Amino acid sequence: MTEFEPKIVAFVCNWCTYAGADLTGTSRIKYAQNVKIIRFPCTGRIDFMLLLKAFSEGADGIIVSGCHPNDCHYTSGNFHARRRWITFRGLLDLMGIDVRRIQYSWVSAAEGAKWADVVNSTVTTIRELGPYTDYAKVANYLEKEANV
Amino acid sequence: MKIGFYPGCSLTGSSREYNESILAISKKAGIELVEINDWNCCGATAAHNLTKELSVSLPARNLALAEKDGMEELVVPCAACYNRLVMTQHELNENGGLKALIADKLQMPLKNNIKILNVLQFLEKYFVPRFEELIKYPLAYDVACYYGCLLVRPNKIMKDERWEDPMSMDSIMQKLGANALDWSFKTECCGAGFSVSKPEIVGELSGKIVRNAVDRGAKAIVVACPMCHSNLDMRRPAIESYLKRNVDVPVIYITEAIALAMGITSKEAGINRHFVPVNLTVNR
Amino acid sequence: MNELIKKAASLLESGAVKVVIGYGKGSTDRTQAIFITKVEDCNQLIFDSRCIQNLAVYLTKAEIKRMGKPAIMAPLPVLRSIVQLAAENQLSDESLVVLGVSPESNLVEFESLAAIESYLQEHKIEIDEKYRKIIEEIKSKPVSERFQYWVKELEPCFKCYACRAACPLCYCTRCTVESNQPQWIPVASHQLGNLEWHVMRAMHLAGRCTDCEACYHACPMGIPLHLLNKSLLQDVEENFGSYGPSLNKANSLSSFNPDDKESFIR
Amino acid sequence: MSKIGVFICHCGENISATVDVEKVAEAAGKLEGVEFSTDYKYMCSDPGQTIIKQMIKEKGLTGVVVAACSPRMHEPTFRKACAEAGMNQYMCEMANLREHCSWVHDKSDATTQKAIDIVRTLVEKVKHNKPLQPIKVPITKKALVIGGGIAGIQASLDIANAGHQVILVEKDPSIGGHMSQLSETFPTLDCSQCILTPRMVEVAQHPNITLLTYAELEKLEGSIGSFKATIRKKAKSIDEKLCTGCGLCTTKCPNKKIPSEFNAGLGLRTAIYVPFPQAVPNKPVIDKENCTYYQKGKCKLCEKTCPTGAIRFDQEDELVEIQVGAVVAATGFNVMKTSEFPEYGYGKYKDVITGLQFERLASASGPTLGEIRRPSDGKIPEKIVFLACAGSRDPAKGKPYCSKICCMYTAKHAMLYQHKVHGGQSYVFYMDIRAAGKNYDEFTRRAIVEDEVNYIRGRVSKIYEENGKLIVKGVDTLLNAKPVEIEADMVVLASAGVANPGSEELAQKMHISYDAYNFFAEAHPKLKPVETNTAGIFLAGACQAPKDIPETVSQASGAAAKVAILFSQDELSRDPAIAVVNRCAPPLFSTCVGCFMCATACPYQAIGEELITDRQGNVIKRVAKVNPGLCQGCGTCVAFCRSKSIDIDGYTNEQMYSEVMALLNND
Amino acid sequence: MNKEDLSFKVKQATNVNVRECYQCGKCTAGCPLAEQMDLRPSVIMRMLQSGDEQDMDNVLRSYSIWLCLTCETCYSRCPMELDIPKIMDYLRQRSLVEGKVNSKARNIVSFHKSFLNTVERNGRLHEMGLILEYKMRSGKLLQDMTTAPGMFTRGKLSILPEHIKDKKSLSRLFKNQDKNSK
Repeated sequence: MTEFEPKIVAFVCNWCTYAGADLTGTSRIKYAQNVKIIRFPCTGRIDFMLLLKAFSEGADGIIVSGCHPNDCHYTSGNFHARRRWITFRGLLDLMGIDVRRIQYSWVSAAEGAKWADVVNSTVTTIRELGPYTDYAKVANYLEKEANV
Repeated sequence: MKIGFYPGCSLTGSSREYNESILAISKKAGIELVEINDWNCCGATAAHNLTKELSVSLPARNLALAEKDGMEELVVPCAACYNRLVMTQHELNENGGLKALIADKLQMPLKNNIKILNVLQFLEKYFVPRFEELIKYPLAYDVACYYGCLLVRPNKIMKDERWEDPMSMDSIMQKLGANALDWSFKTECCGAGFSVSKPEIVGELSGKIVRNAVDRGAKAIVVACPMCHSNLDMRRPAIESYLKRNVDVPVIYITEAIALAMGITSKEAGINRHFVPVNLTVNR
Repeated sequence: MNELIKKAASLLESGAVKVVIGYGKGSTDRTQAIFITKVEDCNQLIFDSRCIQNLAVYLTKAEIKRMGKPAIMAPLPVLRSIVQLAAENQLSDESLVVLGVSPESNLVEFESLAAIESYLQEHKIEIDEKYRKIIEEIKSKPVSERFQYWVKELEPCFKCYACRAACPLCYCTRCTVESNQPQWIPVASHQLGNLEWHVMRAMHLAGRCTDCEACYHACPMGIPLHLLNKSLLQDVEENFGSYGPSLNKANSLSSFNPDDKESFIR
Repeated sequence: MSKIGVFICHCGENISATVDVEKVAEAAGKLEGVEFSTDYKYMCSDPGQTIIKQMIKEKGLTGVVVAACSPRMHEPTFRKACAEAGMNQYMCEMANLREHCSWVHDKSDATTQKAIDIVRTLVEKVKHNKPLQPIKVPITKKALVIGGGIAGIQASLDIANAGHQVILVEKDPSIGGHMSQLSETFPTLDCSQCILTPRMVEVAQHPNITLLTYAELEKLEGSIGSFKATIRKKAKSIDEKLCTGCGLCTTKCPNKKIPSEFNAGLGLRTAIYVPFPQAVPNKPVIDKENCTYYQKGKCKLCEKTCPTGAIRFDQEDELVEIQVGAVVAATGFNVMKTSEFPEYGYGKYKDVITGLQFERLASASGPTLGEIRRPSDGKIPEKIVFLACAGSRDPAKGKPYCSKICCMYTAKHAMLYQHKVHGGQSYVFYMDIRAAGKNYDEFTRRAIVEDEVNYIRGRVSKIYEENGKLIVKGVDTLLNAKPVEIEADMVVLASAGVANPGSEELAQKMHISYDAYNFFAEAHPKLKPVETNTAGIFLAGACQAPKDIPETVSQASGAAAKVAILFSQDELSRDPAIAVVNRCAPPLFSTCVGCFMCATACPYQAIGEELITDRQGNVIKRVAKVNPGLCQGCGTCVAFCRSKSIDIDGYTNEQMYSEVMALLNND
Repeated sequence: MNKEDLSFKVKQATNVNVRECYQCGKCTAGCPLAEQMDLRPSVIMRMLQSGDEQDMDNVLRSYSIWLCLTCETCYSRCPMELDIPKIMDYLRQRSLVEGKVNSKARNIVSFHKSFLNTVERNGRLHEMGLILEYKMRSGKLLQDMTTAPGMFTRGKLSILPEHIKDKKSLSRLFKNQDKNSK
């Protein structure tokens, strides 16, 4: 049996983390292939529903990353995001949706190395947690129905 | 009020006056210093020069014993012992593996969280706030406060925010009515452990210190470390032969200075034990 | 109560309002919302412990609006909803008359919505100890047990949307569940659909919900939806300071503080 | 039905080395809605772009995905190409196969698979792209220059001479900055003020330059082309129109013992003062902290003596708002104080001074009129020691970086000393001599060979005083680490260049990023050295990193050129990625219910209200409305909207949703 | 780092990376004993960097490592914050283990050994005993004949040593401690 390869989606802002990930590339720092990036204008734009969708579509983990506080390209998008994540995280935690599978981080355009580190450590965490079967079961309910 | 006390070997021998003076002033101030039961030598320079483990295990035993005696604060007048104990505490907190090994060898539990006070911290905490009531006779002399290496270094661990030009002793002396001089050798090394094995080096290093103090017009050098004291006081011949001149400036422990200011006699404070006679008097 | 009835009657008489929204006798021993347009019907108004429905829900309904300016019977939960609705630009001082009902079921009159807000300062939302305990218990379960607990709890939901219909703050003319570009939430009432629907609803109410429990009382399957809202209420209070509907204080989720504390962002 | 073309770039070897590009192209070809896919060595090259254009025409493509480098690199290139082929440029997206894939992974199937996933994701996005038109923003052709040192002066003059209005803001009472404090300049030893003063005067007289001294930036809003800056004009307590600059007041002021900033604390000034004789403007200000009247409520001697009655004690700070199209930050630097060196006496030795203070001693306009005399007793030092790398390249002091200018000015200082004090002995303790620059190494050699400055390679461990001498304990590492003790009369620390106090706050006000040492960060270390990562804000001089005068001046001119280029257009076309509130058929008109939570969340106050009325003009509905001029496209409102009534072009709900779907469904 | 390098072993034992040293010499400049040293601190750091066997050997045979008083001046002023005293401790211990103690350092070492032995015997330092044993080991019978009497008269030297009660716990600590004494 082959080793479990986590599927991880990264929701990142265009100005800091996306640029930071670019820097990781230009500095040729290697990291795990498991993470794929979706570019948003700002963490403020990231709809919590998209995180749920990622899980229901079979993501084992999620990274949400943007500009450090005070460095937001839009001055306060990340502050709004932070409040949203604090609230959302509380709800997920209550509902038993595994918050350890969502890694939030601030990665600036200058932090190429940090991005690699965030990716790798998240991949390790998710490897340890294993595939998100709990959620998958619920999500695959659809197919089960379809098969009937 | 009871506080833990670790005299260390020198205070039972070559620097008894230090011990006597600190006990005298504490007694008069109504502070009871309780010796650690069955304490042992901290290993001093020899241990960390020859074997790493002993340099930690010897002090560790004392820390463990102190905990056993239920002490929360431990006063360590000897700067050398103080340094070893603090370094050990630091090392053990940094290095979990070592801590386990040592605890195992000691066969005693070791929380390693006791608060270790050097003599200056002890005085600042328990005496300075009460100087109003305790100090009877101002000690009106120009003095050079000499800290040596062990009270301030390594500064990353000792955390004196002014490690190259410390002030704590100076401010205590000022409060005693003395004039603490600004001079340049507060933290230079006196030759330390070479007192016996390399007296000529002690002569040179301590010589420079004494010279600068005298040139600045010091009537006394105030110390808080037995090693510094014995080098500056007992090794005076070596110093004079290096300086090629006689210097009679006395070297006193800060606790002796306080004793005098509190009206304790030179004899009670052990000041008569010095090699270089102490000619300081307080006008009663 | 008579006081209130008199007031209602006089309002209708003077034509100051066109309709009075209040509680009245329902079938069997239940109470229901009644909409009185004639002075003589005012004595149908009643108030007692069974009046748990949140009447504020009608204030945003097109049908009611068409009837003209309303007066509304408003015990605490309704008062809270009214202030929140006003904060969200759905009501104004001119748009209604509020017949407050005190916990001692006496008439309380207000000259303005602001007055209601200050009145509510003395009657703050308090989450029942018993609920705090339940929430604590749930949180103390291992994560996947918690998950199963909710999957089970939500299982019976068949998306009748009674919760939404009963909630005064669910006044959107098109709810996200109805938007199909994209289809955010599967229409079918299966485990996933139910989970996503209720997570979304809870989030949409975070920082807004006034803890009236209408959703819970409305749910035909008795799903403890109010637990989600209450827990969020606690979180909001803990993280962003004291909570309560307010006309001038920015909503805690559409505002921020540069020094908001969290422990999970690296 | 969309017809999408996918173009996979090898980027030479950069992508194809670890990603099987043919395989990616093949996989892309199979995707639903993809009309055509291919791979090519350099997509950004002319032939590469030609392929794209041809295919758009031939296959009638409705959308294009270029899988190559980061969109931050080449998105404009390819969108332009698509536009040239007659396709709406916003129907073109880039899949980042280089920075986010080939460069960060080793060659493997997984890497290729990831590349395919990325491409599929972007294909899905493009399916939901809408043709958009760029937003035109008019450019306010007026520049704000912050900082009146040589950098700010040069930038202002260049922009002004290009025919544009400039507002130059300086926090001190006079422009001139550090350069006005310098004595001679390396490597030519020409007098600093002699070359600077004419420029200062030019600034004052230039018709296109508005000079605001004793003023600071309070707030900066808006974006490239149309910033709104709020400037605080600190109260000078004089009426500049009436003041003739006669200077009588300064002679009468009773407070004469205030350390002069201009003389780096070595000279004194009065409370009402002109920083230095050549100051521009040459009119005094009252330093309230030190003014007897402001502190004690009486005095007013200056007012009594002023012949034109120009003193205004009741004057208050004034806030002025100005519209500008571009900003140049030229706020300069500072140096570590001697008090920051424990081992060199915490600044308690009067005769241990910084390089900047030495400049004042050596300067003809300085407190000693150019004679090298030591601060303590005014004696001429017979032995002087210079310490290079004082604080620089010193992680223990939190400054691991090289300050770059110290090697040169230390050589200059030693030289000046040797020229001014005949028979004097000078020593320089150094770690390396960094003299890269035109005629720089020749200069330091000259100091060593001709002026006989003793260079000793090694750091100094301690400086202490012994009978009136400063004992410098150093070492000669080239003589098998021989300890060296010098009995000096004076010691000069070439102390590290550091960011100005408050530069962190300033950066945050301007929303530009800054490094770990609070120096402002350039947009790209090599290719965008004068830009910041906030469009329309440029950098000049030592606020970005310590640098010498020629470098500062050229960077300032560079920044000025960037501003001029920006101002060469009348309007700026901005990315149309902005928010819109939806519309739909009556009776709904819009799904927006007008709760206006989006409005409270918007960082730009870009959301207002719109009243939807019927023919009779009765209000049917009150909904949110986005002001496209103000919206910057962060999308915070979108994530807030419960009814999904507000959406943002380029990052629509449908686009993001389908990206998530596509990204994960790879099996 | 080559695992054979002393620099590597130093890193392991002290967690100090000698490669960080950029030879500014500040340690030597401040060292109170630099004058007397055959290899000054910065030179030792350089030799540890070189990785050359001969350099390593010279370092372990040097007089300097024994002259170092651990006054910590170098450490507190090192711009790279390298813990040189810790390295010195390590070098001394290795020099002992490898039997490379510099001949001029013998009396220093024998003093340390005598010291530890009296501690092992009594648990505390007995200065009289120490001085006597040290004289035996070092053969410096005449040194301190001037001061010692002075110490008696001032009650600073006791003829009889103090002992601690729990000798066992102490001997446990000294058990297999290779201070390769005697």
